[in-house]
Amino acid sequence: MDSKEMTMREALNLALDQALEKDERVFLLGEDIADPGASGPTAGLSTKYGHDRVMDTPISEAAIVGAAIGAAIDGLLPVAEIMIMDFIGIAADQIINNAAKLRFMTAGRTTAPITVRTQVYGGLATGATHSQTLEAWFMHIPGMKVIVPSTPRDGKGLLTSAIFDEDPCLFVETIRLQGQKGPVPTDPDFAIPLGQADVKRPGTDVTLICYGRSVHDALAAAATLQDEHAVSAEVVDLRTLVPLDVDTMVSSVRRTRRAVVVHDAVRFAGPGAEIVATLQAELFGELEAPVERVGARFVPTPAAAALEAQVYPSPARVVQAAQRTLQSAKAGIHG
Amino acid sequence: MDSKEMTMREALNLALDQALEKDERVFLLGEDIADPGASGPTAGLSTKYGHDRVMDTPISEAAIVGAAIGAAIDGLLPVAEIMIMDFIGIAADQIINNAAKLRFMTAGRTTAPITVRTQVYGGLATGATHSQTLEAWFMHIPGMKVIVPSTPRDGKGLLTSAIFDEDPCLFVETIRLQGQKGPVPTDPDFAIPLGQADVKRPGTDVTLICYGRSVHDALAAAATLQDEHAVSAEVVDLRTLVPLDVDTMVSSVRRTRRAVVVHDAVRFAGPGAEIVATLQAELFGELEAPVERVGARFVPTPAAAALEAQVYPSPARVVQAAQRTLQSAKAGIHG
Amino acid sequence: MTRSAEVQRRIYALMVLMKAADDRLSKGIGTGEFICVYWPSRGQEAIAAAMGISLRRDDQLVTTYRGLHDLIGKGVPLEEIYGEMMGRTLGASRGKGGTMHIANPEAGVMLSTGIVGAGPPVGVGLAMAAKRKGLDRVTVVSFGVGATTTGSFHEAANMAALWDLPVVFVCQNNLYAEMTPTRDTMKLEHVADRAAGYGMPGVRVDGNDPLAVATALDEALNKARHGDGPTFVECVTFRFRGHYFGDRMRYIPKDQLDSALAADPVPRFRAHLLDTGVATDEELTRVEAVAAQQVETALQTVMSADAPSIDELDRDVYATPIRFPV
Amino acid sequence: MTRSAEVQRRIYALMVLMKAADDRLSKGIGTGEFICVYWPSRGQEAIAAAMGISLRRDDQLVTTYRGLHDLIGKGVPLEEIYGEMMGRTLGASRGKGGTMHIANPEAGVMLSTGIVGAGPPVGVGLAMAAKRKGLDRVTVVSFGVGATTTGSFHEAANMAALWDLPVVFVCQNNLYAEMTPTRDTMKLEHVADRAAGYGMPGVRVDGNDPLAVATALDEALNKARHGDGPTFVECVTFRFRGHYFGDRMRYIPKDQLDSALAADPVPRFRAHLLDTGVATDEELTRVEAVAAQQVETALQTVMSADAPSIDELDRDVYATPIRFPV
Ligand SMILES: Cc1ncc(C[n+]2csc(CCOP(=O)(O)OP(=O)(O)O)c2C)c(N)n1
Ligand SMILES: Cc1ncc(C[n+]2csc(CCOP(=O)(O)OP(=O)(O)O)c2C)c(N)n1
Ligand SMILES: [Mg+2]
Ligand SMILES: [Mg+2]
Repeated sequence: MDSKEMTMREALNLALDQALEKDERVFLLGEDIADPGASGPTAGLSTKYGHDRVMDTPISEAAIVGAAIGAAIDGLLPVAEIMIMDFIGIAADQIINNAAKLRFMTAGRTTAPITVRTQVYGGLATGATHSQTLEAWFMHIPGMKVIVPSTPRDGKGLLTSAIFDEDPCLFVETIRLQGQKGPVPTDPDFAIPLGQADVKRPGTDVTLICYGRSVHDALAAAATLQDEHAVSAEVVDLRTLVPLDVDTMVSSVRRTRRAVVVHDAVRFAGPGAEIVATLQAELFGELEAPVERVGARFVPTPAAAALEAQVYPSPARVVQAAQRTLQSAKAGIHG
Repeated sequence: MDSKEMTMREALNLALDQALEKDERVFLLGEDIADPGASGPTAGLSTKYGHDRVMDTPISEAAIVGAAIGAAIDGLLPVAEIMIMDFIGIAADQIINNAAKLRFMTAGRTTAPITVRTQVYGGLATGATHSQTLEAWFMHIPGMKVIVPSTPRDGKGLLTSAIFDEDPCLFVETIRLQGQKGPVPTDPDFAIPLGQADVKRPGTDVTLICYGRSVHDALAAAATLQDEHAVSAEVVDLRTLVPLDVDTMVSSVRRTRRAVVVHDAVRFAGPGAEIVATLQAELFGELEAPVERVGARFVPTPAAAALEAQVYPSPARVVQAAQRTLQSAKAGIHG
Repeated sequence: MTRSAEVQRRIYALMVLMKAADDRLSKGIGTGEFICVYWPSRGQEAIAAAMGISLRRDDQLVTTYRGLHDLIGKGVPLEEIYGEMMGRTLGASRGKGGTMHIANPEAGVMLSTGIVGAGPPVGVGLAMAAKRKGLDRVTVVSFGVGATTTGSFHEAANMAALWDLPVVFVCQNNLYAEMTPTRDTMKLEHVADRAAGYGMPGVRVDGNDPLAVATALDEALNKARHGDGPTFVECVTFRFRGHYFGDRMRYIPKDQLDSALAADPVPRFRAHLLDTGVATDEELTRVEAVAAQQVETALQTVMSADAPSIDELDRDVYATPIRFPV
Repeated sequence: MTRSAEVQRRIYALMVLMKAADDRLSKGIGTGEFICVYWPSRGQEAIAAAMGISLRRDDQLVTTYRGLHDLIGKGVPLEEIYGEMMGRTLGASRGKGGTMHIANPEAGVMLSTGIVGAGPPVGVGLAMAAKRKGLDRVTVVSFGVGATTTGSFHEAANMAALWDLPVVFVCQNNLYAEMTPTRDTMKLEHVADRAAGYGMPGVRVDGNDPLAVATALDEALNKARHGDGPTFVECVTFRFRGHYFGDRMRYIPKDQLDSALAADPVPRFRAHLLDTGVATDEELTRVEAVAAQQVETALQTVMSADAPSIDELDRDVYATPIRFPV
């Protein structure tokens, strides 16, 4: 397959572009997504497809998602943007009570195959209301799918799947990844099925389970573990949290007998909790150490850069957690 | 302490009544909470204290909570009601971005010690948008406290603590418990500290960890386990999810070496996941079986009563899960 | 606008069917014959009947939990409605959705919502779809005054006006939101005056007069259909049985209820038909008997239908069942 | 209403201080001297200066991320503002909140919010508190036009009007919401006309004329203070540096920007003061020099202050630290 080096932002743009190109049911709506104001993954698209396919909206998150739902009920494939994930609370009611439930509540007579793109803003010193990582909320809502890509290739392939998926999808982008580059298949038909984790680095001693930005922490940690500690870490990128690829993650940990879950969401009651709970059930008696979790500290995100840097996972914290699993002693809960 | 038999509804009413009586900073606001329309825990209070202390509002969940926050910043102690928990998405932004974060974001210069009372409506055949149990969302938000009482006594004691607590509290009531009776201390000073689990029944073979309505499923299951299977189950009622009383739950499971977590929230990415993740870390190598979870099925709640009855935990499902932990074999994840 | 005798008789037939359907539920639940949760529409029939004759079949409706009358007006078969309310396989959603969540896209009923205010944004999206597809279909969003105090309504109204969308907001002003008089929830005397704040026309009509409602609707529909944007139509009415079935209505002053009952739209329109010679007493009595019979038949069909089987539980959660989580 | 020379000079001093504070940030970030996130208020000084002289110290302010001018007007020390923006211990929140989240209750600044529309409900609650306490204090909620399309604004405006709360909604209409012209976000031409939909007065003033703004504010404050409820005050202005610092403003037509710059409220008010003989060029030049000096001193104090220590992280999450979870 033909492949081109591009940033995550460009890869997402390409996915949107090709979706708009090949299927006229697709349209985009959100705040500041049209030209000349747009600067994110939607830049250029309104110029190419017109402002009725790439629509700027008022600041009305609830109605943006609600309108997307209405259009989807009528057979369209809307991609709604919630600019920053911290604002998703405003649209939460439409997501959980309409989008996620319509198929069930109407026994399939109406469905809302919307895609909600949103972006985690953490790491920019913008403070607590512009830094949250809230995918755990939507994992807990039956009917929703939840996708968090880590590379430009995955971004393109997963966004394409999300747009054409028959279920409502929450697609979580990460601002700190938007500028990162990688090879991306240019074929418009390239898609990555939802629910398939990806082993980003094979290994034998410990499994690092991650998704989104944390994949890069895990890969950096794996390199350090190999180089400095002669530990072979396998990096499993979940790619989607719902559906969750339990098989891939369990079979990896069955081999390595040690696992660390890493994510930017706060650890307490976060996505990692579900993963740990699943692993301890599936692999009871087969683990050499408790499953470790590395997540954001349980505090509102501080604005001052020096403080903020202490909050999120880092390769160093992942290395430490992996080492704890290798000591095979009982680990504390405050990792 | 003087004690009176009363329903949960009456106990909550008494807590509100005494709070209004003893502290003029306390006031209530919400939809249909004033007389003559009120029928829940607020009934009678506007008649006693006036409509400026027990205020009916428009249907405006975001502004109800936002207004409570404003009043709390100014030193009052508002108790806001979100009639049914499914509507809390509408107020989610105010809860997570203002209430939970103000103390931190202003380094303590402003705080929002509000209490948000809400009610889980499941079990009434009202369908998927009037049945959700969403406390997991707010556990995941640093700055919030989360309280779910199971008995009239706890309801009164915990609500009193919540109202006067210096932090924002989400207080989750359960419609199926409102009519249940029990002894309640009438002393206005009676309060149950937040963060203390309660052993509702001592036992030695397996620990049933639960809160809210599930406590009654667990107690019924414990009775069955004792009577029909000669198994001694300890029932630990968490009472608050944040703060979470890790010590009580860990020390119980350390003794019994087996645990089942039970809640009405859907199991996937639910409160139980965090509890399991904590237990497996704290008690690695000390457990005889994987920690079991019994939660609601991962589906939107069906309306038809016969279907709905299949969704929530039941004493029978708790008994089965407990028995699985006692077989000491590897248990599946689909319990 | 004068309506033909035939249209007027159709209106009455719809009103009577709505009333009969409500009466029968009330009787059945009241006597313990069956159980279901229900938000009665009795008293609001004129509005729904006017929608019934003014909307085309391809026009769309978004309504609420208090939707019995609206659904009947839009042509949803009674079996589907009763079936859904009573949790039977022949319900609109095989009993999975329940009273508050009935949809029937073939009849144009795209959404019923239990969340106050959640309908208008979805109506906006449906209208956007019509516009994108070049259809001259209109989406009517029906709700109460209470809904107009939600942020969701505001965002949707603003968008509909901004984009000249083919939407008609039909506000069934029954003077209460649950147990709270709606005058205690807004400063404005007339909710129709909210429309000005969006730059859209707002009209207020007697919601107990189906002809007045139909006239207002026709104008609004016509505007919407021709690209001239949304209208807010306030229809003043009353709910005779309170908020939910079983509501004791202690919060409603007796004289208010009495005068509302005296303005009952069904006998009032009956009298109008007789007075104007559009129909004879005999004819109308026959219409009423037919309606009662139709309701009874539907009820009996529903009562003898099955409850949904357990395997419905995991169906329709996702398009394709996903192994985990379930 | 005519203002005394002293008041007019105070207004100018405030405007100049706001401008200098903004200019210095712009220069410092632009040259790489320091780093901070910042939503510039340059161009909107007249509104904030009018608030500065019209509000009592015990009146309260709820503002937004674009709050530099508002905060200065309400009397928040510059060190606290700069300190917070640059993440230093002497910031209003010791650097924990950041640019968007500055509060200083002693000066009456109760909330700055980064969530568009989240302020009005909180303002309503503050006003409810004043009413309950029998205080004649007013709460001013300041925001942009973009905020008026949020549901949150709607719910709050409805409540404020309903309960005759002592609130003034000050809408700083700078014609854009981020990169989107606000005329593309609403059908109404004038956002002040939204007020009618709540049953509250809406007025529109030249937001580049501090005397006009002050007159409108005084009337609104007076009404609010005397129990006559809220007012919506639209102040038409412009933001000269775009949405955030670094915004290239490619989406702003050149002639629009040019004519906005030509209407810059600071030189305009300066000219007014000279023309009307309220002050001499020398006096005003001195005021400007003082402002620049004050800004420079504040900046240097902030730049030499510490970043917050790591133990700030777990402080102020809860009133009393809770052992778990942390
Ligand atoms: C968001 C939300 N808040 C509260 C409720 C509870 N509730 C159900 S109906 C209702 C009153 C609605 O009044 P109105 O809009 O006038 O409609 P009506 O019931 O009179 O038809 C309320 C408060 C709800 N369903 N959704
Ligand atoms: C709820 C929400 N949606 C979107 C944003 C992103 N955002 C920040 S400022 C802004 C524009 C606000 O425009 P306006 O209200 O006119 O205020 P101005 O910035 O012009 O002062 C947007 C969309 C946000 N902060 N909050
Ligand atoms: Mg009503
Ligand atoms: Mg603006």
